[in-house]
This record gives sequence, C-alpha cells and structure tokens, in this order.
Amino acid sequence: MTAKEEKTISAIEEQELFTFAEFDEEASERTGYSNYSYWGSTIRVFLKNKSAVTCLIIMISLLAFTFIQPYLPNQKNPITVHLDPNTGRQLMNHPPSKEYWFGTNSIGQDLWARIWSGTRTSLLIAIIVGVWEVAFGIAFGALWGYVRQLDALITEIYNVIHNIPTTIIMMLLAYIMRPSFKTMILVMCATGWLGMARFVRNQIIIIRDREYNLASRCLGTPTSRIIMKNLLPYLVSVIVMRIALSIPGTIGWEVFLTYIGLGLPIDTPSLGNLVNEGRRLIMSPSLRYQLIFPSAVLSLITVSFYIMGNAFSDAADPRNHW
Amino acid sequence: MSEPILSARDVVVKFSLRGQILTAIRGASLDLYEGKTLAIVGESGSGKSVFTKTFLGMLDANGWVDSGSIMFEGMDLAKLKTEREWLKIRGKKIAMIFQDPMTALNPLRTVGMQIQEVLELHQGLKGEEAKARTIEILGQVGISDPAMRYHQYPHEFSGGMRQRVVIAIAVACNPRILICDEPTTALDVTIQAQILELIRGLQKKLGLTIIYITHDLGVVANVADDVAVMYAGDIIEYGTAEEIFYNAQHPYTWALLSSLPQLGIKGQPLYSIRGTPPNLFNEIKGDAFAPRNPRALKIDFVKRPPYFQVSPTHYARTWLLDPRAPKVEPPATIKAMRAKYARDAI
Amino acid sequence: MIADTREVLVEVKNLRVEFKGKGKKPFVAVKNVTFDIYKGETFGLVGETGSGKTTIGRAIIRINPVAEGEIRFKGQRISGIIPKELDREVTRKIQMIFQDPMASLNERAKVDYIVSEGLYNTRNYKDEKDRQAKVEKALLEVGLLPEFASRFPHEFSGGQRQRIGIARALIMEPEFIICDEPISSLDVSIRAQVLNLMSSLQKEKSLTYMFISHDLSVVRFIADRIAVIHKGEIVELAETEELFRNPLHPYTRALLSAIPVPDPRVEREKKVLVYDPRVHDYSVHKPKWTEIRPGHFVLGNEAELSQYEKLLAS
Amino acid sequence: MNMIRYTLRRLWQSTVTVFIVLTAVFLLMRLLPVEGYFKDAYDKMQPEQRENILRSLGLLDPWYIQLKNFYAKLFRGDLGQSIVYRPKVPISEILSAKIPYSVKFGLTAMALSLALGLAMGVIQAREKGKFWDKIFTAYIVFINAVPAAVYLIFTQLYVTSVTKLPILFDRTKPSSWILPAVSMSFGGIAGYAMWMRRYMVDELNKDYIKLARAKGMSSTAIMVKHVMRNAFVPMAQYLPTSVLATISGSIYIESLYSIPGMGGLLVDAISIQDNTLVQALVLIFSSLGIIGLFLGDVLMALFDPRIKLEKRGGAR
Repeated sequence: MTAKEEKTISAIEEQELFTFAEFDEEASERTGYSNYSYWGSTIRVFLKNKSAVTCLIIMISLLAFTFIQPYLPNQKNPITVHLDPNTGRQLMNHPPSKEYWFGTNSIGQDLWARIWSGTRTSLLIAIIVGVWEVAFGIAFGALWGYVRQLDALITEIYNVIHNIPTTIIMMLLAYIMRPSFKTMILVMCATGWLGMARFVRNQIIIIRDREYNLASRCLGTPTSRIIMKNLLPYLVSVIVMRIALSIPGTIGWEVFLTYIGLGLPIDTPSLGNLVNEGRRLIMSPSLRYQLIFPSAVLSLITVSFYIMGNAFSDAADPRNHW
Repeated sequence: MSEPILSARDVVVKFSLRGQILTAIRGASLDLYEGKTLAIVGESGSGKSVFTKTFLGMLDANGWVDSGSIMFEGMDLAKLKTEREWLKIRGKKIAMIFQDPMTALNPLRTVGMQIQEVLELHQGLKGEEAKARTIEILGQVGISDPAMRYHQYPHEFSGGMRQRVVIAIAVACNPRILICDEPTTALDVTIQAQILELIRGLQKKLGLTIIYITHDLGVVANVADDVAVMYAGDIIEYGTAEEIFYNAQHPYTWALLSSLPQLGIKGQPLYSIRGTPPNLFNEIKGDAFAPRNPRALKIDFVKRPPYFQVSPTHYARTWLLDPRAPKVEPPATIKAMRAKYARDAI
Repeated sequence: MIADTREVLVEVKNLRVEFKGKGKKPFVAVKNVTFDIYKGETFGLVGETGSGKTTIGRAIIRINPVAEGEIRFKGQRISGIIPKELDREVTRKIQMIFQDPMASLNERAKVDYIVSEGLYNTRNYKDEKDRQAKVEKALLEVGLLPEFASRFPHEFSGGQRQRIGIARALIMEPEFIICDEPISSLDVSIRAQVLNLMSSLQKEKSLTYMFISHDLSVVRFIADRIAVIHKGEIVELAETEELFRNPLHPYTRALLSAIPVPDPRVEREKKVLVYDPRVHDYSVHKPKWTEIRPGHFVLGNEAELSQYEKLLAS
Repeated sequence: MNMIRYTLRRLWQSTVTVFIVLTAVFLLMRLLPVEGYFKDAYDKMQPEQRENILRSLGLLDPWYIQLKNFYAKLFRGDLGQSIVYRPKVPISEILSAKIPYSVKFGLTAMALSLALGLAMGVIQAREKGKFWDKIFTAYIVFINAVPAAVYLIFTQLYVTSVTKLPILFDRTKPSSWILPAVSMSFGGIAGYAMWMRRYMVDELNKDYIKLARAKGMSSTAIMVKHVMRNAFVPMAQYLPTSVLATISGSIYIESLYSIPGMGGLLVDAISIQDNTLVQALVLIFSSLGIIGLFLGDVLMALFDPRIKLEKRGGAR
C-alpha cells in the first residue's frame, strides 16, 4: 500500500469505510464514453505525418505560385522568342542569369516562364482527369456494385478491357486522334476511370451487405438515401486519396505520351514537353539545366502528391486511429 | 495439497499503445496443479487471454511483463527474454490452441504437413515414420479416414474438424500444459459438446494439465476442476468448480452467475450488471468492480482488497470478506445455489 | 391448451427460400416451413449455423425473396409483390434487431440520424421538434441518455449500441419485432440487461417477438414457444416447457443434451446425444409435418410418429 | 482433374477475350490517319492515286470484308508488310530480328527485379518501421511517383559519366548491356518489393502465424515455411504478365539506349506513321497481355488449392 493510500484511508473514519457507497446508475452508463470523431482522427493522424504535412505546405504554396506567377512584375511570356539585343538573333540557350532566371531554351524562350506555364498546363490536365475519374468512376462503380443484375455483364467487359495494357490503349487512341490539349485529356479520361470504377465496385460490394445496410432496408430507406448516407461517407476518404494519387499518375502518362511523340503540340508548354525538349540536349553538359529544372519541378510535384495520397489513405483507415 | 506445476505471482502486463500505457494485467496470481483443468472465466477485455499468453512468451510486440513471476519447472518464465529461450518452452512444454479454427491453419499447406511439422520439430521424427505418426494422431482426435485426410487442405474440413486438427497439432507437441483459448466459441453447441469430450478424453489419456479460457460458465461447469474468475486484468476469485458455483464470494462472480438466463426464472427480470468494464488506460483505484456494484462499500473506492481465504482452495479479493464489513445478502440466485449446495452436502 | 382462440399475427406457409449460388442449381436455404406466430408471444427459432434460421427472419421482413409458399401478416399476404400502401404499413409494423451491434449501426452517422431513419422514411413526425422529442423518448425507453443523440456509434459499448439498435426499431412503433441473435455477440454481463429490456418493452407495448438464436438456454428463458430448425427444415415446434419435457425429434434431443449447464454436478453427469440423420429411413415413407399433440408439431414419417406417440404416452 | 477442368475453362475464356480484343483493335485501326499508308508521298499525290493505293491495300472494302481478310491472313501467320519503316518487308521478318534483343534484356531485368525486389520486400517486412524499411520505402515512393522517363534519363546521364559505361547500346561491347538491363529492373524491383512487403505483413498478422508460434517454430522457420511462401502466391498471378511485358521490350529504355528491340520499334513506327507496323505491334502487345493473365491464373491455381473450386472472381 502506498503512503498516499494510507493517508486517504486514515482521513476517513475506518468504520465509515465499511459502509455502503452510493450507487450512481447514470455514472455507470457513462463509463464507456470516449471522445472520437472519424474526420477529427483522420486529420490528426495525417497531421502527425511530418513528410506529408511538408508536402502539403509545399504543394499549396506551389499551386498558389503557379497561378499568381504571370501577374508578378518582370515575368516574361512563355512563348515569346527573345532576341539578343546585340546581334538581333534568337537568344539561344542562354545560361541562367539575372535576366533569365532559368536561362533560355534552344529557340530563345524564357525557361522560368515556360516552367510555370507548363506546370499550370500539366496540373490542369491532371486535375480535370482526376475529377473525371472520380466522378465517372464512382457513378459507374456504384452502378456496377449495387445493381446485381449488371454485375456479371460489366465484369466481363471490364476483364476484356483490363486485359489490354493501358499503355497500348493510350498510344492507340492518341495516335488515332491528332495531338492537342483535348486529345490528351480524352485519352487519359478514356482509361483512368476504369481502375476507380473497379475499386468503388469492390468497396461497395464489401459494404453493401453489412448489417447496417440491411437495417436501413428494413426501415424502408430508399436506395438513393442508402447510397448517400450509408455508402458514400465510407468512400469519401478513398476518393480523396485516389484524386491525390491520380495526379502524379496523369503527369507521368503525359510525359510518356510526349516522349513517344504523341503529346501536346510543341507550342503548348507542359512538363512533358519541357522534359522532352531538355532530353534532346543531353549530350552537351552545359545545357543540362534545360533538363534539370523542369525535371526537378516535375518530380517535386509527383512525389509530393504521391506521399500525401498514401499518408491520407493511412490516416483514413480507422485501424490507425486512436 | 500437491505442489503446483505452474505458479504465477503478482503478474503485471503492460502494453504501449500510441504513446499511452495500458495495464492489461494488474498483479494477477494463479496456481496450476498437475493433471487438473483450470478454467479462467472473464468477459472480453478482462485479460484472460493476455495473461495466459505470458506463459508462452506470446504477447504482441508492444506488450511486456512488467513485474511478477511465473514459476515453471524451476524457471521463472517472466524473466525469459530471447526467442531461443522461449523455443524450449513453446510447443515442447506448453502448447496453446486458439478460438477460431477457420483461420488457425495455413490455408496453403496440407493438414498432414502442418501436424508433421511439429513432430519433426519436437520429436525428431522423419519421413515415413513421421507420416505414420501424424495419421495416428489424426485418428486419435477423432478424424475418420485419417490416411486420406492427411493429404487434404484446411478448406476441405468443417469448423469442428479443423478444431480437431488444431488440437492434433497441440497434442503432437506432447506438452505438459495445454492452454485452450475459447476453443469452442466459434462452434455450434453440438460440435462444442464433442470437442469438450475430445479434450477431456485426451487429458485422461495423455495426463495433460489444461488451462481452459472461456466466457461461458456452462462450459466451465463442464470442464473445470478449478476456476479462476477474471475482471479488469485481475483474478478476483479462485476456487474449485464447486466452490465457485455453489459458494461464490465476490460480488462480480455473483453478478455473472445471476445474470445467466439458464438460472433465471421465466417472467422475472434477470439480475443485470450495469455499466461497462473500466478503461484500462486509466489507473484503477480500489476494487475495479466497485463502480458497477450496487453493494459496494466506501473502502472499495479507496483501497484494493487483498485475497481473503475462504477455504484452503478458495480465495476472493473483496472487502465483503473482511470481518469489519457489514453482512451483505447475495442475489436470490446465489442464495438458491448455496441452499442447494448445503442440501447436497448433507 | 386453447391455441385456437389466440389471434394469429404472422403466418408462414410452406415457405421455401433459394439462393442463386455459383453453380447452376440454386441452393435451398429453407424448405417446407410452416408456423404461426400469435399476437403478444415470443416465438423462439433455434438452429445451428447455416440452418436457415436467419433466412426465415429475413424472408418475413422481405429482404430475402420467397421462392415458394407465402407469408401473411394480420391475414394479408406480404410475400411477393404487394401494393405500395401495404408495403409502407408492413415496413412500419415489422422491425428487426440485429446480431452484431458493431456492424448494424452506420459508423458515419450520428445516433440522432440512426434512430430517426425510420421516421424520415415514413414521415411519421409533425416537425423537427416533434422528431427530436420522439428520438429522445426512444433513447430514454432503452435506458440511454438523450444527450447521446449527438454522438457517433463508436463511442458506445456493445450493450449500449445494441440498445441504440432497439431504439431505432421502437421509434417505428412496430407490432412485431424479429430479433436475430440479439445477444449472442454481447458480453455475458451485458446480456441480462438487453434481455430484461426486451421483456419489459414487450409488456409495455404488447409487442410480438420472433427470437432467433442458436442458444437454447436463452430461448428457453425468453420464448413462449420454440421451433427447432435443422438444415432448412423445422423438425419440431412446441411450447417451451413441453419441448424441454418431451423432446421427440432426435435432433431436438441431441441439441438439448448438448447445452452446457452452469452447474458442475449436473454438467459432469450429463450424457451428450449425437444426432445422425441416417437414423431416418425416408426412402419409402416421406416425413410429414404433424401435430402430434395440441400445439406440439414434429416432422416424421408414420413409423417415427407412432414411435413418438409411444414416447409421449410413457 | 479439377486443375485440368479449371485450366480448360480459363483457356476458353482467354481465347474468346483475345478474339474480341483483336477484332476491336482491328476495327479501331480503320480510324487511323490514312497518311500512314503512304510513306512521304501523300502530299504529292493526286486524289485518284491515293485511292488506287488504298484500294490495292484492301482498305476501301466494307469493314467486314477487311476483317475477314485480316483473320484469314492472321491464321497464316501473316501480319502484313511494313509501309514506311522498311517498305514491302513482311512484318514477321522485321520482328524476328528484334525479338532476341528484347528477350535477352527482358529476362535479365526480370531476374534482377525478382531477386532484388523480393529480397527487399522480405527485409522490409521483417524490419517493419526500422531503418531499412524506411530507406527502401523511399526508393519505392521515388520510383512510383517520378515518371520513368525522368529517372531513366538521369540514370543514363550520370551513371555513364561516372562509370564510363557506354552511353548507347552496341552489340559488340558487353559492357553496354549492363546499364540498360539494370535500368529496366528499377520499376520491377520497386513493384515486387512493395507487394512482397504488403503481402508478408498481411500474412504475419494472420491467426495461423500465432498457432505456428505456439507450436514452437522459430521465427526464421515460420518466415521460410509459412509467410514467404504464402505471400508469394498472390504475386505468382502477375508473374507471367510481367515476364511477357519485359520480354516484349521496354519502350523507354530501348529507345533511350538505341537497342534494336520491339519496344523501341513501336516508338519508331509511331513517329514515322507506319500504320501496318503499328497495328501489328498493338495486336501482339494486347494478346501478350491476355496470355499473361491466363498463365497467371493457372499458376495461381497451382499454388492455391482453394482457387480451383471457385469460379473466377472476375474483377480483382
């Protein structure tokens, strides 16, 4: 027995100790109380992941910067060809300097301006594709998972398409259509939603027959509200994660298609185009900055979104909650 | 009374969970006698599983024995640290079987191999000899056509049959002590009866000492020689099966027995325990059951009761046994059982 | 034994439920099931895993489609396609309590929504205030504090969650509640709470229960009549004490003998019977569902029935 | 018996799929820009000339006739002739010269990825949350997040300058084999490590591991006899696909290092707009995908006794 206990005991009369204590029924009902909220815990676990938070901060500032960059003073137009004031010729491959922060490319365009313009383009494509993937993927996946009669048919169709490598589908589509911003988006939208739809379908099949959905059916809850209230809230975290992960994926595909010559037209700067332009100069060490700068920005973006997406998916898993 | 084969004293087990310390076992003590079956009863979270896992060094990686001793064959198991030391105990001397037979077997290996593996490991049998012995053991645990079953995979067995295989694995170890962790909870009643019979038969035949963990008092009555009642990480009452069922002393044991529908009277409300068990992350003061006990004394909230001896084999941790305590009437069910006990005793 | 004067609430006639499995042949989960449930009683349905007991409950509440036979509620057929009006009424009058309180509550919704869900569906409230009042009342009735309405289910223990599930059913003011193993996943010390709550609610609101369970000892405590189901067929049906006194079907007897009794002296003496379906020789005479005594039904062929008669006489 | 029935059923399914895919791809091909059938002369020709050429190629027939002709040729093993790449040369001939390079590089890379990837995954699972797990995870994140073109270019750039390995492939120089093969395995290593780690962690949390420990098996024995084996089974399914994918050539690496393999060929064919060659390659790559999945399912069924009893689960 500790000294503290001794003291408490001696403070109360010994006789009194052996009398009945009052029984508080409400107190016994409250013992199980814990202060837990799903989203609160998800955010807390996410914020504990330091690298993910760093990435989040970097990405928010980077996104903000891409959009305000053109309005800052002293910014150059990304497609203007700059001329050498002395010779009047194109200012080709000018190394980074005070005037041209990241130097100029092989026809004298300002690389700094091109990188931010390219980032805007690439992110725009990635976000459009991501939103489409999620919107269409969920709608289709929900149908696939929830309407039992459709399951077999859609599954067969899925298996056929899934059996062909994505690379091939994309290349084929991009080859058939002419290179343009629209083509790029169409090509990626044509394949990306499939994975999302399958994922949603599998999730819905897992959740669909849980007892709480049966309970809702017993109470006569209409299907639309079962989907809204019982199914989608369980998918929100997954959806956020999928968008985050689809962004590096889409950027990667853009680089790939550009690399094999099916990307955006060269006059539209994009990360893929910039990397590809830089690659051509690989043999001359002094010009490598034209590859390194865009690659660095590109990697920063893709790695950050990838880390954030994974950290969020960990955080959204109730097993990691406390 | 003979010497216990295993004797645990004031065992404290802690877990670290996300930066917080949880005290799962709060100084529990236990004696296990050779050839007997000891049943540990308790609700989920009472620590019955965790407690017995310390006998095998099988706590999860975030848990440890903080203090206390577990004496077995002159060794203190609480002091064992390395896997090498535990390998001399696990399986060889003390074996364990688990609750869910559906997941306890490796789905990708034949049933025969999973038993034979043990024979090769512990008894040094090889090849044909090991196979013959495996088939013999399969027959011993009541599996018909063992030679054919030897080559089958777990998914080709029903739940009851799988539990027999798990038991066969434990028996193949040839242990002194067998710990059964709720082995019939996932099974149907009729299958449960058969498994209980099998375990009893094997005990007689092989001279096993058994620790049987369960929350079902009906099963306890069936298998146990001795009973330990656990609540919130502590053994609050210990005695022979008769003593616990017919002469329980701790209010929690009373409550458990009285709330059983089997002992209730139709049309009348059952005795019911209010509230929920305490949160083991918090420090527990006094008697852990006090907040849910309508008959609690003030001292129950201040000071932890010691064990009071009721008979040489029966003791309980409750202040009600203190001579200074007021006389407390147990619930009607308990009185009825005591009366029956008294009648039978004459 | 004057069963005829009692009002029949639910009638199940020659019920057959099939599931389309992986193969071509459907899996027959329930066949030839016939029984009545009287108003105000607790009807126990006992069977082991996979016996089809849950399937019957779900067929009555219309989650599982009926392949053959019919189900009537207050004399009206409620199986198959029924008019919208009746559908709405039946949805309100028949409710269900589920087995696993951890899985039967929507973790992402507050208790308030969970309990009101039925109200929203039936628009059975005047205004927001009335709805809140009803939720509060339902929570109090099951012994929970009204302040719990604003919390999420994970904050509650198993027993509390099960009571939230009961409140969700009660708020519909049902007449008939199907309880699918309502206490089997609860801790021993919590079970009594829930059982007591169910009994007192039954008395207060003159509810009728169908109590599905694998645990005969619980059913014995709570049920007025018990049906024993084995592999999709009901093999015996009788008043509770009659069934325990005179179990006829060998499966019922095996089941009774297997229940563990929390009394060491009784338990150690008991003999466990093993049921082997091969004892029945149904090759020539098919078994029939027969009322062998008033209110005591058993499944057997002629030879078996005469044997059961003898048993009852002795 | 079960195994044979299962294999036959899957074989039938795959054949149907191949047929559907080939037909779909062939029909899509009809939408290709027609310039691709004309070498460089398109702009100089009169419309009648163009029509004559298209007619001689059978491209003006109704689509079902074209389809019939296509299958008739395909059954004879005739993939058509190249138009721009090497005019009038049968595509099968072009391919047979390329395939050995792709196969050699592919198999080397495959062996490297398997050996290193599985080893990494095993180490990560055993040391979960510790130093090596973190290092390898960083590698996996990097490879998965950064587009392959970027890290492959940088590998080529810096490794060649540091090690003095040749920057382009040269059949005659054995040292020029090293870098492409190693680069080719980067993705595979990350993939195998990631999945192996995940599956092993899954297996380690299963109940049968508890029983195995209670049996008295050492953790090394449990790892070898139970965990690694079981964790490998789900990966077996994707093994044939990745073998076929690697031996059919890496698009990036073959073109980066100028390796005369099939992957580089596809990029070339697209850039010079050789329609028949693109068509042939797309058909080959798609069929390989389907064959890979079929072999994967069969392999998986060999390892996992439960599969044969169930119907194939469709979407995985």
